[in-house]
Amino acid sequence: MTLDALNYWVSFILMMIGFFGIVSSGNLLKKLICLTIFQVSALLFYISVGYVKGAAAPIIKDVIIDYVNPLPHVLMLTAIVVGVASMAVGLAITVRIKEEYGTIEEDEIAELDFKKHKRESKKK
Amino acid sequence: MQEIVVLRVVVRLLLPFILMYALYILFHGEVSPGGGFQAGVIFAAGFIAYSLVNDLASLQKILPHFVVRIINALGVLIYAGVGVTTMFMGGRFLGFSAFRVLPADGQKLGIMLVEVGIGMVVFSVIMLVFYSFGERSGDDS
Amino acid sequence: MIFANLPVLLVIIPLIAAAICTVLPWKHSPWALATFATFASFLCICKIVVQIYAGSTIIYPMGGWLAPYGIEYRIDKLSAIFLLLISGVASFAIVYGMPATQKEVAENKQKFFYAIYLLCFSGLLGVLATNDIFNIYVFLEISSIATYALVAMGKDRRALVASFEYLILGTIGATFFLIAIGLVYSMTGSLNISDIAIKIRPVVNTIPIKMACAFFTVGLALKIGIFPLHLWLTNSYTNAPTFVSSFLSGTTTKVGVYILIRITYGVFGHDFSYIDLPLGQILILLGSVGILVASTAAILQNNVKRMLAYSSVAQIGYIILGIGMANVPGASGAIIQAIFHGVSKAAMFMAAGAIMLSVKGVRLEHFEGIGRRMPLTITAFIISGLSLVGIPGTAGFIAKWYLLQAAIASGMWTVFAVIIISSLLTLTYVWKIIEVAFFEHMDAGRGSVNEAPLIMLIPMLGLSFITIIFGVWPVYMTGYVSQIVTALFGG
Amino acid sequence: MQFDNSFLIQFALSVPLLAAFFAAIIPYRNVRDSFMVTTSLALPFFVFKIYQFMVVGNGVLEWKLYEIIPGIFLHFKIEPLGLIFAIVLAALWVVSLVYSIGYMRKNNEGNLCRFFAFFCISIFASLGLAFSANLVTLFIFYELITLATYPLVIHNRSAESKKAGRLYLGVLTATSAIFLLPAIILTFNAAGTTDFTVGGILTGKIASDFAMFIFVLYILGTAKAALIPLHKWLPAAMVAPTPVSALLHAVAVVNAGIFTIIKVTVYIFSINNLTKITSEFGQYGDWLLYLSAFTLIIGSIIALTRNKFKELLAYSTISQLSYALMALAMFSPKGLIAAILQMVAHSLAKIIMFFTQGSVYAVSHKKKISELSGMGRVMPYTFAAFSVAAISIIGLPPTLGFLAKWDMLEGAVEGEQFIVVVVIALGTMLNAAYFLPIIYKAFFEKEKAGNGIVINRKHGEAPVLMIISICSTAIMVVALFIWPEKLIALAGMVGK
Repeated sequence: MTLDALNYWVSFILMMIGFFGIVSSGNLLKKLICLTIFQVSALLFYISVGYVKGAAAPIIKDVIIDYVNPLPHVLMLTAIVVGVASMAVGLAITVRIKEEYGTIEEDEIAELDFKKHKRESKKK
Repeated sequence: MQEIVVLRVVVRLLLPFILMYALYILFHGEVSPGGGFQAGVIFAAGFIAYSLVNDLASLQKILPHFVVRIINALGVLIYAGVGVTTMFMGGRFLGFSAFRVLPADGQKLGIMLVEVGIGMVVFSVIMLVFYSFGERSGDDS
Repeated sequence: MIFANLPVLLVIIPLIAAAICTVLPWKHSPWALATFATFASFLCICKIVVQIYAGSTIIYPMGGWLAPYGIEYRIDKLSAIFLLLISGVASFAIVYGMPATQKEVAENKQKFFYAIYLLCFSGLLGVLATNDIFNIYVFLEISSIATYALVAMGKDRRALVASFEYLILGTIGATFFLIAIGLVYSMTGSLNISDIAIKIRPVVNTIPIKMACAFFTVGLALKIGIFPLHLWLTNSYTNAPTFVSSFLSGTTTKVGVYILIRITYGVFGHDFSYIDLPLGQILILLGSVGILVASTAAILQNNVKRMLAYSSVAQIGYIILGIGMANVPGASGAIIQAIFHGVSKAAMFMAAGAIMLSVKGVRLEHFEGIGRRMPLTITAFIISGLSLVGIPGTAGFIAKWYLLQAAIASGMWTVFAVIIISSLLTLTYVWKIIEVAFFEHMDAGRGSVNEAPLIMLIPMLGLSFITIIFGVWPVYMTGYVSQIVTALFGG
Repeated sequence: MQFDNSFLIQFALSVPLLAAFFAAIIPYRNVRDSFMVTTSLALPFFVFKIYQFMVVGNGVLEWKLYEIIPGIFLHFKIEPLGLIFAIVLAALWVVSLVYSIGYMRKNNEGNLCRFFAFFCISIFASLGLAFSANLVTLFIFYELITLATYPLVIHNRSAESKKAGRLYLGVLTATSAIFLLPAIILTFNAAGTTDFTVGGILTGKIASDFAMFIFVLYILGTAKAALIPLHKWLPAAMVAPTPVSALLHAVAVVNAGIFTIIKVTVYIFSINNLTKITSEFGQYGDWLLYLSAFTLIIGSIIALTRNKFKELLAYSTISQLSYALMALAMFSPKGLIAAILQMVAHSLAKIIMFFTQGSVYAVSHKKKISELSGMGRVMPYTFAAFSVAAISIIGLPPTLGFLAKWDMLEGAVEGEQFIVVVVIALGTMLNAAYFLPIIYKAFFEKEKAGNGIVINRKHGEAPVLMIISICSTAIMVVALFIWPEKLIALAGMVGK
């Protein structure tokens, strides 16, 4: 293992951090933040794939030099948009949950749901 | 709300430049870094800055909610419409070469129109997000 | 001239309509526009299917840029049949959805509701039409994000939690998918599926490709709702608005199945994915366990919508079994099962929704005596239910027949037994509803319960009759599917 | 141009459907009943035509519809065994329809449209089963019979009937899904076809232990034949109105079971092949023989202990069906003929017995054997017919049952299966032991007052419609003893 692969290691470590956060945190907002970290690791991964050592940014100049592969950047631009969109929906849902339940802690929500469920089945 | 004169003045001063810069990024996007996405966000940032120093109501007087929504729809329509137009001009969907005799010119024009559409969509979406959160009566927090 | 552009029209018609939908001021106009757009797409697809049935694959380079540099739309027999499924179910569902949505979604939100639906629809069609793997990711996310929003519009507040859950898991799945694309791209330098399929051959046995295969499968498993990852599915189908659950049950998971087939068979090759890698064994194991567990869970449910959701998980298990066995009858069975599970489950959710609207509840006791008050609705429910069971004369039987053939061909007697036993379990929960509907008397306190309006009846009866028609005359379908499968197995 | 006679099959199949259609749409009782009966009369006519065409004219009748599964067609073809089943169906359908009309009127039952519609659909399904040319067609109609008779079983919708219906449906569909369908699929895979072919399609295709396995699956899958571990549905289904019980136990359902087993034995495995296969397993190869003998004895013994008339008949049915299976399990040509004759004889006799029970219930609401004292003098025609049926079931001349038992014994002696001889003797004694007391009670015992039994002889004989159907069936039983040649000839053609 050399430092060449450092980017990939970092991206996978980030990914695991995000993943761990999603699973372990009970707060919906924290979950979303970790989800973003998780997604961003994929961005880093792509950029590393497209990177060429010592090459310039892919903008046309008069002097021809090595460019890094622009395609992953373009792809990631789209991926960022997708990420932002899902983040927006996630935040909106979180706001609505806060309004309906009065909390965004997962265990409290589960408890409220359970109570409601019990009430419903008792009514029957 | 406390009046902060410095902020008001600075924002008022900066606002035209912010909008101008957004337009620059939009129309210069095909030869330098930039494009519809960035332009839209910067354009929206200008308006948001305005509402931060004044208040939401005064912004909505200039830019009502439904106008933003129409801009949003219009943006998508421009984007898709350009594609469809090329279709009617005998090309493929988004085949801008059909616009002009020289394919390169056609591409230039097509990309520009599409970028305008994207800019409008991004701008309006950001504004919509801002509005719909701002309009909620925040009784908690 | 315009006919040459059909592959892209079918995607952008709903997209444009979605934009217009958000600004329409009149009461029913968003629904009318959504219906129009759905049907327009459906007609485009019908035209395409007619072309494809004659034997040609339709290739459409976006903007005139040829593959592998440009994005290419490519519709072959496999994608055509799924396109037909999605747009068909959507056409039926959108007609059905009007009265239901009228009652379940607030008046001022309806135009957004339909706009989001159209986005979702357009995304699903895009996944099927495109031949660019990154494009698949984007369309998949468009449809998924729209789906989260749709689910969150459910009346009950539990819909919000379900939607959030779905969002988290769906996004994780999508990110896995994204990483897999990155790995494949780094090894082959291409994003065009047909191109990758060729360029991947020399490097297929490298670690990144194996990793990519794993990431693809896990990501798609989350999107499809394969057994241990099915939690979001049951919750969101249960709590989503009626129209949404009937639309989703027929479409989203099926698109995931399509991608799984396309990638594991079409790109990696079935011998690599299922023989060199232990993917087949894993899928078969998950499928079998999933079928048994989810069917049992469905029997234990008291909420009919939740029962149907669990039944979906079980039925997806069959599809996975068929894919995992990786032989000709298995793949045919999986495709037929995917199509007709979509059709019949949509009809069942529609019927359950119609009953829910008139009885104001969807628990088992609300179904008491429904057989007399809403005979046509319950007929649609039963016919589709019997198709799930696999009674001869319904399309479900054909799927089971192929799956059993596949189990024999690969000598998997456990799978054989699982399929047989689970059809009995399926019968049990379908029967539970039939019994309650016909042989219990309705509470006098229920008030007047009438048959669903015609606009809801026609779609669900239509869908359920489709399962019968293709169960009684399956030859065209089986012939078509066998062509698909031969192509997949490189015949 | 060659004249295509497949229209005979189409007409025959459409008759019960037409009757069902009339039953479902006509709301007026008299009009509906007359339409149904008139329509039903067409079925014997068409079946007779088919008989003429096939046996006298030596023609082949088949009707191939279309591919239901790749490689398998929905296909009807008439062969002697199916023809015999169809003849029984045609004759008994008319009779039982007339009887049911009388019964339902007498008892003022409701929901008649649905009742008669499903009644006719059951007949349609059985007819389809009789004519089916391959296993998949047979399977479809086998399931259709179950589904179509289910609403009949739960006709009166009490909690008890619902429970019985669940058992009925559960046992029949579960066994057919778990055993029969896999057996069919395995057969298809091994032989590449599911067409019924003379000489057997599995002959020489698979190893004998695998063949045995498939055979076991077939037997277990056909729960309609009511072998003992799978017999529970039959007594449970007794909650249905009597015409339904008659239909289930004499005409459609149990016969469908026996028919399926015979058909599979003859046309999938072939008798000779099965003899070879079973001989390889030594004495374990005869498991079907032992199982049916066991069912025969146990069924009879249980019947002896029952006081409810219908339950007695149900267990008697279980044991009678085992006669046919035991005869078949000898795997000899003689045994085959005996099995077919037993199927016919039992149908005719058992339907009379159910009719008797129904008539008694209709006029006096008596359900128990112990209450029958003196009824024979009140209802002389009914009980005369019952006596004929009892004699046939016990196996004495001058009835068809005697011929069946005779052939069975002959076959047993030829094949040196002495256990069969012993079992038949024992079974005959048991049959006599539970039927003769009924006849004795009905004709010679004085009705006892007290003990909750009210003497009421005013009800008199059953309505004339019911008497006509009972007596005509009884005449058939005797007539077939006197002129059995055609039937035996037809049975002899099976598998040749």
